[in-house]
Amino acid sequence: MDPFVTHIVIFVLAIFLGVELIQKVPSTLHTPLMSGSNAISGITLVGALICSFSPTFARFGVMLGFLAIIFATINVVGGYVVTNRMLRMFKSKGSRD
Amino acid sequence: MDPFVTHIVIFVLAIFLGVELIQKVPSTLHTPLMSGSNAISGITLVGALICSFSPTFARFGVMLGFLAIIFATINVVGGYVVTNRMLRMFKSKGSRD
Amino acid sequence: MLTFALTQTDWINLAYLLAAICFILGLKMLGKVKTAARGNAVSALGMLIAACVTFFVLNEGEGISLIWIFIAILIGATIGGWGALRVPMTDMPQMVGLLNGFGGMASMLVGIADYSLVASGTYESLPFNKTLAIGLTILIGGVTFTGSLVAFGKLAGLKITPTKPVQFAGGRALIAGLLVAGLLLAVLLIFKPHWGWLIAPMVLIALGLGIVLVIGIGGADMPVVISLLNSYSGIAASMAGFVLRNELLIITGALVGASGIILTRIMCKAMNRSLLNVLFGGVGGAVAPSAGGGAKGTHREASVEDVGIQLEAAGLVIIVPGYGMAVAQAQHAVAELARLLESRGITVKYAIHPVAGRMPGHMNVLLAEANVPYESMLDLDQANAELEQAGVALVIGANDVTNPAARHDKASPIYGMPILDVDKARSAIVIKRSMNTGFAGVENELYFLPNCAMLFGDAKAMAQALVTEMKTE
Amino acid sequence: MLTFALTQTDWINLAYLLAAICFILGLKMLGKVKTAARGNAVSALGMLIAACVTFFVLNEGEGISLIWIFIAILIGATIGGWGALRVPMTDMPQMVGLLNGFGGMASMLVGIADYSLVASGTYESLPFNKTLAIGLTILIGGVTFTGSLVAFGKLAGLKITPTKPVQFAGGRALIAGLLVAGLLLAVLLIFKPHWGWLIAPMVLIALGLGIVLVIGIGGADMPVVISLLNSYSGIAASMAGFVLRNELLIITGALVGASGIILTRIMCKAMNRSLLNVLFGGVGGAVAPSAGGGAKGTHREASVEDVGIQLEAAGLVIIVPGYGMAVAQAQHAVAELARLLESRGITVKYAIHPVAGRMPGHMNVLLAEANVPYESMLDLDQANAELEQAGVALVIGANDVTNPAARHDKASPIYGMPILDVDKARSAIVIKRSMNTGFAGVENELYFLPNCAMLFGDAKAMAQALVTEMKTE
Ligand SMILES: NC(=O)c1ccc[n+]([C@@H]2O[C@H](COP(=O)([O-])OP(=O)(O)OC[C@H]3O[C@@H](n4cnc5c(N)ncnc54)[C@H](OP(=O)(O)O)[C@@H]3O)[C@@H](O)[C@H]2O)c1
Ligand SMILES: NC(=O)c1ccc[n+]([C@@H]2O[C@H](COP(=O)([O-])OP(=O)(O)OC[C@H]3O[C@@H](n4cnc5c(N)ncnc54)[C@H](OP(=O)(O)O)[C@@H]3O)[C@@H](O)[C@H]2O)c1
Repeated sequence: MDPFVTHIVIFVLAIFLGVELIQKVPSTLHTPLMSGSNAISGITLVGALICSFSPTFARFGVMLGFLAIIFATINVVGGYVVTNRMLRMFKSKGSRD
Repeated sequence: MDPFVTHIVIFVLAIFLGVELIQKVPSTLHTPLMSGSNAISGITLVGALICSFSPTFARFGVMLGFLAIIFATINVVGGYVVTNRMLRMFKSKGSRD
Repeated sequence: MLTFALTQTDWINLAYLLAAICFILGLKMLGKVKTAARGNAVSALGMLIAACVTFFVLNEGEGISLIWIFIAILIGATIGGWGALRVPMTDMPQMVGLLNGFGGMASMLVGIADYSLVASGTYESLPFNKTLAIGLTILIGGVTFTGSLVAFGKLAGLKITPTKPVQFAGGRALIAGLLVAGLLLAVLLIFKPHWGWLIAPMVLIALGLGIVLVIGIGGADMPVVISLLNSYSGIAASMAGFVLRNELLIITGALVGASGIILTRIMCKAMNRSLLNVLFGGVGGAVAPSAGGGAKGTHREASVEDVGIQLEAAGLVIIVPGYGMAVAQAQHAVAELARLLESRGITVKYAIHPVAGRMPGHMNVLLAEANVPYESMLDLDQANAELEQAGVALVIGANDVTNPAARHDKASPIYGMPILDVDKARSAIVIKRSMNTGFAGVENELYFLPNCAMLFGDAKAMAQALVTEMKTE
Repeated sequence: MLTFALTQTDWINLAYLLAAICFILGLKMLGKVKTAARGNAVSALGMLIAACVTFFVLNEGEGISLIWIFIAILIGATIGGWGALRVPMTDMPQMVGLLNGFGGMASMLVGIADYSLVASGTYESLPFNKTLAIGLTILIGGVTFTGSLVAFGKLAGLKITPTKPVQFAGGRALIAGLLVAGLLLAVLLIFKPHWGWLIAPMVLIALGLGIVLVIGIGGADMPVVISLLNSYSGIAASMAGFVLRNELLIITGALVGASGIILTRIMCKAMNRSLLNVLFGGVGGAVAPSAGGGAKGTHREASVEDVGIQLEAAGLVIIVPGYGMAVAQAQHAVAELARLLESRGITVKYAIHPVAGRMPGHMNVLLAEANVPYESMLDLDQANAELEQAGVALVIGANDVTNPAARHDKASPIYGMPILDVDKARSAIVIKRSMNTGFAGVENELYFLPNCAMLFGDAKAMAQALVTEMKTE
């Protein structure tokens, strides 16, 4: 059975969830949140990995997968480090409530 | 392929969504909300319908399905009507913001 | 060439998705006053879509004929619709409890039916996740059914279900035992899917568990219990979805299950209780008349004439209704009194405590029934801001929600609950039948304050007496 | 007998679910100050799980060897990590833009790679949903890539990407044309899945579209644009999930896509703009020096000594930082000035407008870098409550966020934006280089008020001059 419709269901649920998750964010956090969720969108790394190791061997496709891994990893690693640096700034000083 | 794990995924997403949907409900709405979501849980009516019309004919199972339809329909129809009656009370008078 | 392959099943599933979206939007809208009525309609639309679409699934099967299905739906719709239209507003909580029980029963039956439908001798190959789901559907559905029935009975005042918490030696052990036994049977069914005889004891245990779980809880806590059981019935429907491999049931059941738990928590918080305390605290119910007020001081009694005079002299009267007004069905008489006062230029407002009465929104529903305009109902914060300016705070059948001990007496069981500051009004008048305590079973310090006077009697009778008194003046 | 059948794929999918849960919790936690740092860690954990688990999928394939994969990861991690550690705090927005572009590029490559991997002559049987997903992945990924690069260039001040909105005749028609052409090609691919040559023009159109979409938007609006493109890159990842039939990608991409749109809307609201106005309004950028202040009245200039004396006489000084402070990198000098004042018994607080600077939280990040304690940063409401008591409001490189016209001048482009009421302080001192306008390109009424004085010069130089002045006194 083609799981397409089930995947649509999953997609719709995740969209609704994404909309509900983010509400009333203090403006201080806008940029870290943007950067943090940008890191998450680097999940496409998983797709790049799968492509690079596809059972059907095709030189061109695998090379693209290889490139995709590099780009996605930059996004993931850079994204998390940058976000962490920003958030550490707020954290290191004083108390917060 | 057994869709079990996919169904678990769907279940988890819906749980998270359910948690996020309900937040800061004014106490006036507690009872209508309870009753309205009770009506929604009558969705088991769909399950009852499917059972009653299962391709495998088994007298006992189908009779149970028949009973299940009755119970579920009471829940669904009663639930929506009751909720609607409660909400109409608030609605009919004055303005609200 | 183009494999534009959406099968009929695909289309049905897309329609189911549409129904699920209706439920999501409906639930969200039900949480806001402005959109609640529309939200209920959206969710009902989803249910309609879901039911209609299912008939397309059916044309492949050959179970009982469509005629019988329609008859079943007709029976259910008639009973449900008739009951829902006939029930008085004040009986809403038990009605919701009853309906919820039926939903749980339906899920349980679906679980059993599906098991018995695999009768073609293929039990042995039942995958573990299907037997697991069948077991959970039966257990949760059964608990929901009897639990809701007991809650219904307690609220409706049936003899066999005393409103008092019925607690007996070994009660908790019994609960634990039943729970463990039920789960064991469910696990056994996974390993021995062909042992059909396991179903019967599983059903009995679930039904028994529902009874013992709820019978030990006080009648006044039933709204919270019903909310919790509502969450259970959602989970039961979700499990039935796992049994039938139906995504709509899984999603919708999970939505109700999760949002129900959140609502339950919100309701507990409003009463300043924990869910555990509600479930196992054995609090509340028809509290036995306590020793009276002597212990704390003396109270002052007022006559109907006294009260009439005081009301007429007040610029602002704030009415504080409580459970007693509901019991006495006094809302219409109270509203009439208010209109009479207003016609004499006195401002009248109502202070609605979130947990006054026995269900959330109880007072709002009653007063709305008596045509009290929405604008004159103050919530807790608004009321406390205005109470200090009030000439008279007229407490009608409310007790715990006005007890100043909640503010300062750490030993009091209601310590920490936000209350209506009736004691800060110029004078307070309390209408109730005696010095008996309310739901929490504690003395009310208010009654012994110098600015408080008691008017003893049934809430409805007293409100009517005040109306007559003012008219004849 | 017991078909306890969880395949390896099932376990992998359960692990993927765990990763998705980490992302959900992480996103939620990132929205609250208290939990934001932990939220980022939770989400990083999810990514680690996802990546590790994927290697189990791989042992079935026979693509490029694991070694090459590890090399690719190493290259990416080195570049990403090195860049992220090296970039100065003030360049964060462009860094995020760049990273986001890479994510979009990766998704686009995944789409192309998957298409070219079906090279075994089975194109004809590609189901429509797969070709559809491939087309959308390429289009959205491509737009994200070049759009983010242009945004990066504008923020980094690269020559080829002028910060001014570059608008030309037929610009919108070009956008519409490219969009339609791209979608047509995607539809064509559905019907002719074996027409591999369609991919190349699709890629080119997507890349072109990204450029023309963003080049017409002013440099100062880039944070909003990046937030929007971040949402796009989520959708692109989700589409790649449809291509690969991977639930984790679908879920995670959709989460980012949806939350990104919400965040974008929140950011637009804080600037009192609509998203459409940001995308097509052509507002902002390096605003050409306007006619100067003559039109509105005369301003008063102050010397460093004047200002020093005023500051020392004030009981409470509120510093209002803006974009100019960021440009001049004056935060350390400002913080030093504040500490100096505090050592003389003067209370110093910072009033942070939500859209001061060029990215949300810009000022918070800069001041935190200069070790300003979190407690002395006031948000808009707190600041406006305290500004009336302030002896001196010291505006450093801020302009629009202090313009009283936003409160009353309906003709002003910033009308309706909540502002810091600097004009209500006893006296206001503004440090900037000239009478030039700020981001919105409008005159600031504040400068012509009698209680306002200008101190012209670079923000950093002036802050240092004030420090020297006060030390030498
Ligand atoms: N709203 C909810 O969702 C909910 C749910 C569960 C529990 N509760 C609890 O219920 C309590 C509600 O507080 P409350 O102040 O509304 O009620 P209460 O504290 O229970 O007091 C009600 C009072 O009404 C009097 N009364 C009873 N019948 C009457 C009649 N016919 N005429 C006149 N008076 C009559 C009783 O005194 P006499 O016997 O002297 O007449 C009693 O003291 C709180 O403790 C709350 O936590 C609320
Ligand atoms: N925060 C965000 O997310 C965001 C995003 C997009 C747009 N915006 C917009 O950006 C604006 C932000 O307001 P703002 O008050 O912070 O900034 P602004 O209105 O743009 O004004 C900045 C001022 O700083 C001065 N300046 C520039 N370089 C300087 C230097 N080296 N030393 C001293 N002064 C210098 C400039 O005047 P001189 O040239 O005379 O020195 C200019 O008037 C708002 O309109 C907002 O809507 C914000």
